[in-house]
Amino acid sequence: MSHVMPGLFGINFIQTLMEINGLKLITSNLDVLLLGALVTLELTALAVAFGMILGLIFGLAKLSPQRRLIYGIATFYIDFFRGTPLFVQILLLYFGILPMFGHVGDFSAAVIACSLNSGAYIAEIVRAGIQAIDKGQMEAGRSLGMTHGQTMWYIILPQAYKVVIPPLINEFIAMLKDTSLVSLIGVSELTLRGKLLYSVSYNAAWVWGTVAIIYFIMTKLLAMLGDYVERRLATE
Amino acid sequence: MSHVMPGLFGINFIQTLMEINGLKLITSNLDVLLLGALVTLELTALAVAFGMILGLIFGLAKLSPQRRLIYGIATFYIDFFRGTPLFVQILLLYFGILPMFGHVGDFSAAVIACSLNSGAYIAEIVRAGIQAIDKGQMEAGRSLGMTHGQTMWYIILPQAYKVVIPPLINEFIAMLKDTSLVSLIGVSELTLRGKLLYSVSYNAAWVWGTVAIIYFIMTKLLAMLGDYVERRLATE
Amino acid sequence: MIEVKNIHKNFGSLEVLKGVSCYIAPREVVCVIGPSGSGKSTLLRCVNQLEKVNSGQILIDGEDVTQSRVNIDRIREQVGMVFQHFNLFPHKTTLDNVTLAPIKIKGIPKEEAQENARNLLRKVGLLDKANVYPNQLSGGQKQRVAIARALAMQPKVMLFDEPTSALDPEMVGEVLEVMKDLAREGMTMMVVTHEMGFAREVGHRVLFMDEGKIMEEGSPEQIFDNPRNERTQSFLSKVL
Amino acid sequence: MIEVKNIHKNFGSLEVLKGVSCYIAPREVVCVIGPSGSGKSTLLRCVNQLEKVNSGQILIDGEDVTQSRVNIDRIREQVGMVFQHFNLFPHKTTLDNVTLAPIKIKGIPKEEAQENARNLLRKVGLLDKANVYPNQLSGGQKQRVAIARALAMQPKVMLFDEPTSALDPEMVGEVLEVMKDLAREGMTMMVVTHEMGFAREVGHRVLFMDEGKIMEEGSPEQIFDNPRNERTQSFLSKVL
Amino acid sequence: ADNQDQEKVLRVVTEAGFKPFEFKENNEFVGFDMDLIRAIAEAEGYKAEITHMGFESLIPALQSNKADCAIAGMSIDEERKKSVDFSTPYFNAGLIIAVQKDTEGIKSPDDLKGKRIAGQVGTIGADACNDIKKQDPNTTVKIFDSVGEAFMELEKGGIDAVINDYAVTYEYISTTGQGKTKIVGDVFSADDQYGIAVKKGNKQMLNVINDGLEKVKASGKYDEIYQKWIKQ
Ligand SMILES: Nc1ncnc2c1ncn2[C@@H]1O[C@H](COP(=O)(O)OP(=O)(O)OP(=O)(O)O)[C@@H](O)[C@H]1O
Ligand SMILES: Nc1ncnc2c1ncn2[C@@H]1O[C@H](COP(=O)(O)OP(=O)(O)OP(=O)(O)O)[C@@H](O)[C@H]1O
Ligand SMILES: N[C@@H](CCC(=O)O)C(=O)O
Ligand SMILES: [Mg+2]
Ligand SMILES: [Mg+2]
Repeated sequence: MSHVMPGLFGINFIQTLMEINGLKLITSNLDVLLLGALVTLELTALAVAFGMILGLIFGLAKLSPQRRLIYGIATFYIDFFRGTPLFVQILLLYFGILPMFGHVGDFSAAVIACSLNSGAYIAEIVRAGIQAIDKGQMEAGRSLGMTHGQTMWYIILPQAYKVVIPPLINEFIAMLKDTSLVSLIGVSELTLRGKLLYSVSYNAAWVWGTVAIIYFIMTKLLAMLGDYVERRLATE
Repeated sequence: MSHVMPGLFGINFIQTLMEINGLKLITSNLDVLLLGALVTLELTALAVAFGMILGLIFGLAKLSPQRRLIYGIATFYIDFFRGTPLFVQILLLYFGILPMFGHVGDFSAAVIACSLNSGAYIAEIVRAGIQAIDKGQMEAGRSLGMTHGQTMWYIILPQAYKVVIPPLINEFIAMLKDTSLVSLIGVSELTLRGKLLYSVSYNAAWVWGTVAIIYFIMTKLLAMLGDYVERRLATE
Repeated sequence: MIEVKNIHKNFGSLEVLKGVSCYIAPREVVCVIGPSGSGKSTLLRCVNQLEKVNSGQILIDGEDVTQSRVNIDRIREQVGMVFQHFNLFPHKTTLDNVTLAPIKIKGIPKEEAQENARNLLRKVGLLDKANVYPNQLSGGQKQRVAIARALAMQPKVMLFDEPTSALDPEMVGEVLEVMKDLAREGMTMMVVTHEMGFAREVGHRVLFMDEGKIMEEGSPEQIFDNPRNERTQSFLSKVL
Repeated sequence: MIEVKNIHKNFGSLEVLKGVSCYIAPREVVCVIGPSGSGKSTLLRCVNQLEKVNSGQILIDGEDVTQSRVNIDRIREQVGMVFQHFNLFPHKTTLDNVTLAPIKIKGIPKEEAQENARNLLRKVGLLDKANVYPNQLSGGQKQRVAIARALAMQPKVMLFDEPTSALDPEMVGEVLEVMKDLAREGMTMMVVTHEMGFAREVGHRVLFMDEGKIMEEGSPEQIFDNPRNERTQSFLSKVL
Repeated sequence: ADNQDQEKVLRVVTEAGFKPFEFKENNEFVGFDMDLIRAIAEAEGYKAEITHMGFESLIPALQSNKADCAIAGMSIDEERKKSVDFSTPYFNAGLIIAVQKDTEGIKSPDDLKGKRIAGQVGTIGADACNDIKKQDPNTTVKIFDSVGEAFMELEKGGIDAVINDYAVTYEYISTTGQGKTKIVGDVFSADDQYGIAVKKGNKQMLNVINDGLEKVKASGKYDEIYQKWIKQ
């Protein structure tokens, strides 16, 4: 590979692409990367699953400003995790906070950090989803004599879930990408595996290109799943 | 500081917080971190500014599916940059792609990567903003004899900008956090300065805690600005 | 039955009800008319406490519902409400719309609730739509289901807030027909409406509201044929 | 003036217009009535090409507007349209709503356009609202501005799509009054409406549409007093 | 950093988490390597401009012309020589094992089989970890961006040992790591030497560096720097 003529894009580009070493590098390490992609998916799924629980709790809390303490805690939680980079959250949690509670493994720590982060975003999704339901629904429920809680449970939430699912899938996609940051604490997911491959091959175009394509395929498939679900929900 | 009793959260926590070294570390390096925060802001502002140009172009392109080629390019651009981690985009661009075009400095590369990323998100914001305007507006414009372009320019865009500004501010906040990733290519912004401070002090709680707080303040101020603008727009 | 005593209601700095008093006797049908924004909906919503009043009293069967220790959910069971935009539960079938509250609140067994619901649906002429979702119903059908839903709680009084004004003209008749039946059966009703024909035919008494006050009240004949207040006159001249 | 020849229009697999033909002579006022979903709006929207027809011809002043080489923007200048929901431009004042198209399309100097606009606003009785934004207008006022806006392009024909059905009953009159004036001045008009009184008083001819076809047409007296088609009869019996 | 030379600029990349060789203090790059490269630059009439990058990105930065040379306590190693050229060695190094203070029974790399061990991405320490894992697949290897994170992981008990360059680990256990961690066993791969890397085939730059290094050694500046930073 030659970088003597950096200006000559075409030639360099073709040389880079044709480069047999790059191709070999990828084919002989694709299994390693794909296993990393599985770890990425697993981590994402866990984070979003726990995030949904957190999001439901804190999203509902954000809807009752009269309960000062709960509302305040929810506001702080949501604002903090939406207001700081996940990058920093992971390092702070893993090296700064979690050690105070004793030893927590890297994967568990990654799940905790990502869940907390995801929960904050999902809380906003839940809140917006509930608010998107016509106020008339709550009024109709209340006017029949149902309590706030009954109306929420039987009337609002069953409708809100349809509103919530599309942004939830977006959050899933966002989280899938964001898990790339747990490579910082040594979780062996796709990005860390890419980095390790890169650190021996120094072949940025091939390694990061391949990693990008794998992420792209995963997010594209998820987006397609999301579109399908959205269509199903729309026709229901 | 003692890590002998990892389970005793309270004691450790207080010890960590009281630790005079940590406080000293931060006070004597706060200026360095704050200057990094300025770099973060500058980078974010540039990225979102260029991103808005890209976003307007590609957002409009996404609204004309009849123009196959333009639509296809816009779709690919948006999907790729929204579908892969910025982490990977930065490394791929900086070490893989940009070198083919000759030398690009780290800050410029960071601006390019973040702008491209931001542009993809803003394109979706622009598209959604335009679609949020009542179809009747386009029909009214067309029925008066205005062309599609005239109606877009005089009628739709002046209304869409109000719809677009709140998510645009969110994108600004998201980008502010995401610029933490350009620490990977050596741009000396807040996160990199935190990382390097950390690598001599090994004091995760203090360093990352402080960095998180600085980010939090910046995003909070931006969010307040956003709320203010939103209120202004609403009463206008 | 219902006694409203000098209620005031503000939204922020906007005073929407400026001392409204009225009563509704058992088996009476009271129609409320008046220009847009005069506070008709707000009055109705105060009666079943969807809005809290700022001052004044509202007695339902002698109980002051504005007192906060009153269990308002139990009160609302006895006051049915029908909204302009129907507010059917879109994720439930017609039958489930009608049975939901009786089952969940009164704890009536499902079979019994469904039996009752079928009777009510038969009454509003929609028994054949029992297993259909609201989005498959026309506006008029939706509103008839909404009436059945409110009746399922066996309320002592029914409130209607412009029940026909979101309907295509063809469908207004069928809803008014159901309401007339109800009135004939002796239901106590408070009806905000723009349908002057209905008010004249069915109403025992008509209240004219403007700017947060009841400006005039009387029998339909008196209000429509001999309005005394000049606001009433100008309003009626535009509408009739 | 306008000649519609056997047009068909599908939305996907749904055939909405199933061969509609009609004409409108210069200075004629044609009212279109019919149940919801019968294709009235679609017919109007095809005339000024907001919808493309699948087959058939539409001649305006002899020119076939369905031919794609026709410059449709120039045609639309000559066909004014008034929508049910007004579609005023909310970010522009009343005056700017009216002057925008003449200035941008016809290149009329701003002062001249404003002068014309003021005359039109005077005509619809809203000169005092020239510098007000649409959200400060009532529904009836909005619709009158929308009419002025369409007239500002000096169209040869005006299309109205249920111009009063989104209005509070008090405001229907003022809009119909403006339309009556227009008709009296000899404007060619095609009006989809549920206001049978207006159709009877102002319309020269009434078309009754159902299921994508014109089922019956004739003078107002003939249609309203002696409908021959049984669909027309049943429709009118519900509405009148 | 972009503007081409009025004064000749030597674009240097490093991974500044490697005290005492390179780290940041008061927003300045300091340490043995930093003083050395500045001295070399000065001797050759250049001004050194230093930027930081992940260790795994240093060689790509040279290959993609983002820097003229890399100095980062980088060991001269056969694998790397395929991608870059190294200056004459400037420092004798070697790997060492660090463990928690109370850990017993670890004396050599062989004792690490089956244990949880860590190193920094792209370094020969990480290679050593991977070699151990190859011998015993039960070994858990964790790789961090910077060695500091590996030390933190050791402190909080997430791993049993860190394999890293002696001088750096020594610096750590005798400062922040004191009382919590310790060094065990002997230095291994003791023939290890640091070199300054340039893009492969960049003879001109390699000559500049080697020439400068010689001058700095001859002038006594090298010893001065050595005394200043390296404790024994
Ligand atoms: N939740 C609310 N917050 C603030 N203002 C409100 C609210 N609800 C009603 N209003 C205002 O109170 C006034 C009276 O409203 P209300 O709906 O009772 O009038 P109405 O007589 O029912 O009119 P309409 O015939 O249009 O339904 C209006 O000015 C309205 O804008
Ligand atoms: N853009 C569209 N896409 C799909 N279907 C449409 C569209 N516009 C109208 N339709 C359908 O075409 C049919 C006729 O609609 P149209 O609006 O012309 O009826 P209408 O006679 O004007 O009714 P209304 O009195 O309710 O306005 C309806 O079934 C409607 O759902
Ligand atoms: N000397 C080691 C480590 C260098 C470093 O971490 O900076 C290597 O070259 O692999
Ligand atoms: Mg009302
Ligand atoms: Mg229509």
